[in-house]
Amino acid sequence: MTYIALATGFLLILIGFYGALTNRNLLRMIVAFTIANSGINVVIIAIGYMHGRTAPILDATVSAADALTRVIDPVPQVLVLTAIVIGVGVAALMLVFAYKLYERKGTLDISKFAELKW
Amino acid sequence: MVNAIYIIVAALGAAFLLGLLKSEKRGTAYVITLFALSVMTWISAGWVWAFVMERAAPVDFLTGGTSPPFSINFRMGLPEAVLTLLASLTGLLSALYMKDVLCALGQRAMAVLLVAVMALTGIILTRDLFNLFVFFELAIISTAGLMLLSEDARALAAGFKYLIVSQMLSVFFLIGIIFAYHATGTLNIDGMATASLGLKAGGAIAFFFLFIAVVAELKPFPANGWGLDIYESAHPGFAAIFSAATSSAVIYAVDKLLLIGGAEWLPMATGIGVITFLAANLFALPQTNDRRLLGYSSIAQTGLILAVLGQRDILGDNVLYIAGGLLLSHAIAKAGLNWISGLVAGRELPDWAALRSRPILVFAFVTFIAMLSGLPPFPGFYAKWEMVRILAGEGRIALIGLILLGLLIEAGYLFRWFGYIIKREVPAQSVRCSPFQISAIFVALASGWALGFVWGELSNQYFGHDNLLLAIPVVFALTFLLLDWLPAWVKNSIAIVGLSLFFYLTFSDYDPLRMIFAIIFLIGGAVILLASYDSKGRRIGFYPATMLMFAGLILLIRATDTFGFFAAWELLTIGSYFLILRGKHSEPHALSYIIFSLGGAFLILAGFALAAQGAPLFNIDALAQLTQPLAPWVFLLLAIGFMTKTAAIGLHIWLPGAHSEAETDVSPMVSGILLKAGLFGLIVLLMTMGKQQLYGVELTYVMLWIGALSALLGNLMAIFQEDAKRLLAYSSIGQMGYALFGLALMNHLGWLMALMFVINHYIYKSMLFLSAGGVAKRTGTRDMYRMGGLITLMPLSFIATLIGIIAVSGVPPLSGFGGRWIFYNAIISSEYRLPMVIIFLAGPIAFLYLFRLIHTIFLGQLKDEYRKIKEAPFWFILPQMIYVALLLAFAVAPGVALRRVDTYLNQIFPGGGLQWTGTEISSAYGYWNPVAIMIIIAVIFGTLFAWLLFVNRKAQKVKQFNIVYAAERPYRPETTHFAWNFFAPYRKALGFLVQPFATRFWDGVTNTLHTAADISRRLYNGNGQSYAFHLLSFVVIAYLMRMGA
Amino acid sequence: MPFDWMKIPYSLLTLFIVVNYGFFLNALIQKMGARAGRRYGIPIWQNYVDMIKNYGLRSSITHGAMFYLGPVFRLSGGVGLLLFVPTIYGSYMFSNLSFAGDLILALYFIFFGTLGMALGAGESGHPHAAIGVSRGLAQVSTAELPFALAVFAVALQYQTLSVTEIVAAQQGGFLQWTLFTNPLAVAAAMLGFLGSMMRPPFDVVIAPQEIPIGPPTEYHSAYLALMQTNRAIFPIAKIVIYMNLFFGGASDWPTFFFKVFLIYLWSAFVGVVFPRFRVEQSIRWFLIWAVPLGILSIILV
Amino acid sequence: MKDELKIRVVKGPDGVEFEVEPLKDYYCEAAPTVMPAAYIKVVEDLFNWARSESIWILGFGTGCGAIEMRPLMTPRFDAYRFGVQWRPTPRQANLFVISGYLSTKTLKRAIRSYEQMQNPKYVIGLGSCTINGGMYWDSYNTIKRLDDYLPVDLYIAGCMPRPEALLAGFQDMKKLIRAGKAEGANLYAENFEWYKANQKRVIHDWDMPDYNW
Amino acid sequence: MIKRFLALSLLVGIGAIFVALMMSYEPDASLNLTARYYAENTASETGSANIVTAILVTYRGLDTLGEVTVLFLASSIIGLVLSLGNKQNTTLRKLVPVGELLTTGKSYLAPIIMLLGVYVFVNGHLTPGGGFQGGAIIASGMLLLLLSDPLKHFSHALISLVESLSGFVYVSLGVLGIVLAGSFLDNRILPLGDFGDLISAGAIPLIYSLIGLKVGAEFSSMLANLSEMEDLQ
Repeated sequence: MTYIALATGFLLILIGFYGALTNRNLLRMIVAFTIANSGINVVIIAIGYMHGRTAPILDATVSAADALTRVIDPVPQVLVLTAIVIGVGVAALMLVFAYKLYERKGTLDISKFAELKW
Repeated sequence: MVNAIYIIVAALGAAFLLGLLKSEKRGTAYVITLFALSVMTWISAGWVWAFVMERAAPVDFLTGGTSPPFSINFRMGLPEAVLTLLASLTGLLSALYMKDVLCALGQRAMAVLLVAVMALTGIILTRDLFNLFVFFELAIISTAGLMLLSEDARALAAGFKYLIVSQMLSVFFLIGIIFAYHATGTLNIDGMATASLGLKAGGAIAFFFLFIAVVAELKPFPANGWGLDIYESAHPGFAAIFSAATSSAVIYAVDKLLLIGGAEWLPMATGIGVITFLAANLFALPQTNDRRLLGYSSIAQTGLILAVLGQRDILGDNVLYIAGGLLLSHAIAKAGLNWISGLVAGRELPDWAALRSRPILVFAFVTFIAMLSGLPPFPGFYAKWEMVRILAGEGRIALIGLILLGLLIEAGYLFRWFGYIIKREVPAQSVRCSPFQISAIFVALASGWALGFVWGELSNQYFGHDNLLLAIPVVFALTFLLLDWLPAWVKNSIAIVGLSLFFYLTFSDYDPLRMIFAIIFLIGGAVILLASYDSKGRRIGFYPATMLMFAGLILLIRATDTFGFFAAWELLTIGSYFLILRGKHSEPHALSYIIFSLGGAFLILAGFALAAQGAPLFNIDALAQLTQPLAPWVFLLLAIGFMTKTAAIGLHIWLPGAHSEAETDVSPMVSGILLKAGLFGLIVLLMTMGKQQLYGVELTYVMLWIGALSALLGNLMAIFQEDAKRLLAYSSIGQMGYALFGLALMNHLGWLMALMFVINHYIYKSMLFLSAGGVAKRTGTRDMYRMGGLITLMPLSFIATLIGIIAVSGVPPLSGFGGRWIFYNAIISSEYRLPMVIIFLAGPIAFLYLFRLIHTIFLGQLKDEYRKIKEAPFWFILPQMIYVALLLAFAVAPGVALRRVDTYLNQIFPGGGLQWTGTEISSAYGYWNPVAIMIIIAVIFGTLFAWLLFVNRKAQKVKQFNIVYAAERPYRPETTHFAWNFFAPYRKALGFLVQPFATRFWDGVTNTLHTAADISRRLYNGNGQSYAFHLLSFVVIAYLMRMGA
Repeated sequence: MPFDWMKIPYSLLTLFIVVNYGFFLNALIQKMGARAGRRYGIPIWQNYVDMIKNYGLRSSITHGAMFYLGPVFRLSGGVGLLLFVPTIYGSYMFSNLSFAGDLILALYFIFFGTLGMALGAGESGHPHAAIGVSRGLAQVSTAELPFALAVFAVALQYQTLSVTEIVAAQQGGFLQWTLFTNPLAVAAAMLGFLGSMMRPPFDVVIAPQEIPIGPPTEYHSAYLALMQTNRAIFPIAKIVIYMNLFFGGASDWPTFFFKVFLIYLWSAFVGVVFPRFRVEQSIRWFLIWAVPLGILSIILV
Repeated sequence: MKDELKIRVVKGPDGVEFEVEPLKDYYCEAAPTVMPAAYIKVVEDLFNWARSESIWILGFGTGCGAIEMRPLMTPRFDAYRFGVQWRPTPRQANLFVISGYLSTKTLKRAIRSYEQMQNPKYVIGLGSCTINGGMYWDSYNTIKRLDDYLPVDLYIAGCMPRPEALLAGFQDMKKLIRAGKAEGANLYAENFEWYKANQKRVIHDWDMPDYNW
Repeated sequence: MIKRFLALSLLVGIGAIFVALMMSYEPDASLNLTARYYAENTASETGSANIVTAILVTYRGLDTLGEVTVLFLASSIIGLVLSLGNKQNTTLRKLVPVGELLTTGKSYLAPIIMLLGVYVFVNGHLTPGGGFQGGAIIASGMLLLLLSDPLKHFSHALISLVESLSGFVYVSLGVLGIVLAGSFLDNRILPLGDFGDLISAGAIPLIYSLIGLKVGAEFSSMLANLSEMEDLQ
């Protein structure tokens, strides 16, 4: 189970990277990165998963006393939350940049924005 | 002390607060921003104070009510305090600097700036891995945001490229974090370190990802194209933050990570660092855009620091001192340079000539590039010294070589740039700057010097070296910076008095050998400075440079340990470089001078470091105790280093240009005095280490050959010069060859001869350079064939030249003969026959160029345009006449100077000295009597002259065209003066010997470097996608290398 | 060897003898050259007459101070060179002023006159003078080389730089002469000797029809007379060094006259046989033929 | 006047312009003076003897007669044995042999060379052309009487005179010198104005100072 | 083609590293050191039922602060970019009128969505969800409003006020933690209350609500800005 999730996550990352490496369109690149981000989120969650356990919320079913044996690792969950938000922030930022770049040159082709080089 | 979290709080609070303000209230917003940054600065400064002055212990600050590893904690120690101070101060100054932009863009921009600085302090302070990631992301996003501050439209694309790369890095970082967490069960950095991540399953790969993600932020080669774009297009105020603060913070993050990874990852850090350092510096060579150049330099510097961090296994606690020195130097210098770049309108390097309108900015620029190049008295210098010392002690020679090579290349382009500033045409658009901007630069400047002092003190405290900024000669030299507003003649008087006074106060300190050098450096310098009275106005920059050179010279002979020696060596190199650069067309020559000198200096550094074997304080005399197999290598390095300064053949190509293009009163200084520094180095070297053998080759024997070839080829090349000062410069190469030869003979008389050459060469070369300089000043040209017939107009210059050439050529009765006589006596007892032949060949050749010098300038036909010129200025003539008197005196009584040295040399080479009976001087082989020679020649000459006067009493004085001309008359003086290509037949016969092989070789080296750099930097094709490719390749390659290792 | 006042008259005596012998020898060699061309040649006293005439010319011109001093330098160089070397071995009277210095002094003093003359010629402003000087310096710099090498080989051989001691070492039969103990050095020196005597094939310096007549183009009257006097002294002085170094010196005047004559004859002999070299040719000639001999002699000592 | 002798304005290295007048600035303007003989008779006699026994000829061939001078250096005639030599420069020569006809063009050079010789100096006119123009008596371009332009001490008649005649001429010249009668240089100095006037009459492009030192 | 091949080969390399990482992965059998601490002590130390929330707001509160700051930054930068655009030619687009269904639906749905958002972040310490989730839900409500009326202009001042004020209070609460409870972002500045109550777990609900407001405001501001940016074309 975990391995499948991990593999999925890694595959998503690789797909995202492949998309980012082969698509010249800025928006497609951004989407590709979003895919990669999802991939890493999957990986993080998968690492935290423990077979046969439940979410780390103490309620009627899981009391504070048996939390130790009943809940999965909460830390990756925390991390993934932060990672998602950061991913969103960066994605939004990239969109804005893409928009401004399009405004400037009327194209979304990344190879057209190579004035700075060497 | 204040909780370090308040640094974060202040920034964030202010940033959020800014949103509450109406968008019109930009002034208030700006004040709040400044206030927040000031608070951050103040808190960090408080901590720095606490750690430095009160020796406080590092403190952990907790969050979330639990202790680590279960919650995030901040740690404040000395490095953190210094770095947060650096980050927040840079932020504050940049905010000041960017006042206009920030106010124009409004509070959002200010908030972004605040968050950026906050993120950097967070990176520095946090001890939690994921928290580090968060701050990293904050830094990345705010960096991208701050790119919008730039007026450059291309900045957007640069920001986007950066985001692409950072997206990939985030992925790697997160993979690393989560697997590291999985392996160790903690996110705390210290926790991970104790859990030894690397040993856990998957730990190594997890760490690999962590490491790569953070290191990639340092813009390692080749995954750094995006960084350059940012540097090039960002607003300079922000580029300063990016370069100074961001790099520092990330480096510290790497340092923290290395704590987790442990020693096995250190080689990788070093490898990446060194490759980046070299590649970035190499690529910077063909760079013409100033900001991109700065970017390359920043990347290089961070690479260097990364490499140093990678050496922490052997650097131990010193890593703080070394990496800190390098880091702070880099940060201050880069911040300053970026700020300055905002004041310059043009983006090409030569446009920086605009700075000339503001000397303070030029001074700031010099300070900054000196800091970057690791020159004294800045922290980088101390760091460089200690680093090389320790590395050499551990036998990491290859690393030293690579680092020094990189430093040399960096110094090359930085000083080339400085050359543009000083020498290129001032562009139409002048420097515009507000008081805020100036003050930011000024703070950087002041802190640069202050840090120089601090590092000097630390060096004193930990390693027992002297603080260079407390050395009296250096202080004296630096005082001239403050006195630069005075008229030149006042400063000149102060300088002369200073030199003389220093000699008067210290002359009892020197042994006879050093006495000779002390006299030449101090008194000789004072005499040459007499000529400087001729210049009018304020002569900005001349005196600090001159006195810095003299400070270096005098510290050189006073140095007892290798550190002092090397520091003095670098000081005199810089001082003289500035001096040489003052010449009208000296830009390329000054550059090749500084590159060769620094190259030589680095060899010396390596040699000393190798010799010390890690000992912090190494006495020069202890060189004598070195044994095989180390000793010959040390000898080799030092000898080549010193021979660079004496312009031994092959390493000589910097000399002709540097000496001939220098100002009139500078040429004698650099030729008559500065060259002796190299000889002094050689003397010290040979005195302590004596003869050394490498693979069965006697090294002094090789030096003998080099000396002989220098003498021959230097003289030969001098023959074919049309430029008077160039001719003299080449002649110096030959003369130094003689001296080198004498030293390499390694016997009593050889050394005596070398010292005689030291004295003689000082006197006559100074005199000839002054004379030629005076003529050049009056005629406005240095081409000898354009002159001619000046004897009647400039009789005193003629007399000086005449006496000079008689002395140089060694014709009795003048003092040059003494040198030759000792020389013959020295070689007669030596076993080396073949090099002797070469040096024989060199002897008569000296005549050729000397005659040419005097003939084509003073004799022959006077040209139309020079019919009305006057004798050289009084202040040029005065020292020349002093030299004439000195030469005559020294010719009659060489014993005054030599006798004590002769006795002293008995300590080094017992026996084989001279006998001094009355006025006669004799050796085991021959004898001479200078007084008798002088009297006899004077009597014969006088008698004959009187006789001719009597016979010829009615001679009709005729004019220049009254010559027999095959029954015709001369057409014009230009066609009648036989001067150009004077020794054409000689060129036909022996011209093949003076093919510029060395020049071609070094040209080839630089061209290869340039071409290689120019081709390979096309890697950075500007396409963000390519940069992603680079990054992934970097990851894969690094992984493969890691696995391979 | 301390100085005493009697040295002065003794030196003047040497000078007197050598000047006269020089005038005689110059004329004799010239006459021998003429005879080789089937001419009768000049009267043996012709050089005296020429000198007197030149002193007797009524007018003279001067191009300036250095022009004036040139011949003085020249003759001082000749006289000094002669006096710095002991003429007759073992004789106090004719040891001249050699107490002032050794072989090295003599070697370097050779250039005194050359330099002064070159400067004087330079100030005359005549391009031919400058061309002559250029040629002369270029040629002499390589012609002196084999000589210097040979001299040093001799100094190494005898481990002294004192002329008297070198001569002393060669006493006891002609087989002790350097000529036989170190023939390579002598060969090198004698080839170099040709170059310094301004005779064919090495007389391109004064090439009379091409650059009439090189450095002294502008010299006349008393200047020329001084230089003529030098022409009498200088070759002899130089030959004395050769004689002392390579041919066992002379312990009395007849031997002196004979040896000097023979050495002088060597250059005259070559001179009448060979045509003229260009400068670069003679440079190459010395470097190819004479210098290797000198190097060999130094290495083999 | 030739361009190179015209007054020209030159700019010095300091930027100040000034005039250069070649004839004044580059040439000595002094006129020749009469040089007295040695004060003591015996000395002058000795000098005259030496002058006569050491005749240095200026080796310029000014006309076709020069062809007859070359054999004098050969073994057949060998003038050297009489103390006669050829010098390549006027400065060192005492005797100027005008060897045949003088065109006006060559006259200028002859005058210049003559003036550059040192006092005392002698002139021998070789061949009939120097006496009366000879076969060129009606040429517009040759001078007819050398004596009008330079003080001639001796003529050797003939067209051309044989080398033997030249040798005989030298011997006669020696006699003149020894007798103290060969004072052409002083004669020239005394009558400088007259000689110059004559010279300038035939030389139309006079482009040199009056006296060439 | 070459590019794709290069990309593929590089990714094969990266993938190989991933595979190596996966191969070495061994799932944990029991909670590790940190997780165990949280599982055991969260309830007693923070009084929060949702362990994730407790970690997020207190133990790793600094991360969260940073996270919020990331959004703040993003929205600030977007606003900055907008302000850089040339505002002169603000010509409004002619749009196809939105459908009746959407217009009506949104007026019913939007308040409920908003309310749901508030509920989610207020109960963050008890149930799954929290400030981020709630903020996102609020923002989705805003998105709905924007979809129904693309030309709608939100009050930037209000959004900005909410955004900044909540951020500022958040930071201030953190500082209060230092002052009152001894460390930054300590939730025990307020009484922990009864485990499982709405008003419990110290400052967690308060902070999480602030986060929810702030996130909602930030997302909204981003959306509004992006939409207005579109308008400018």
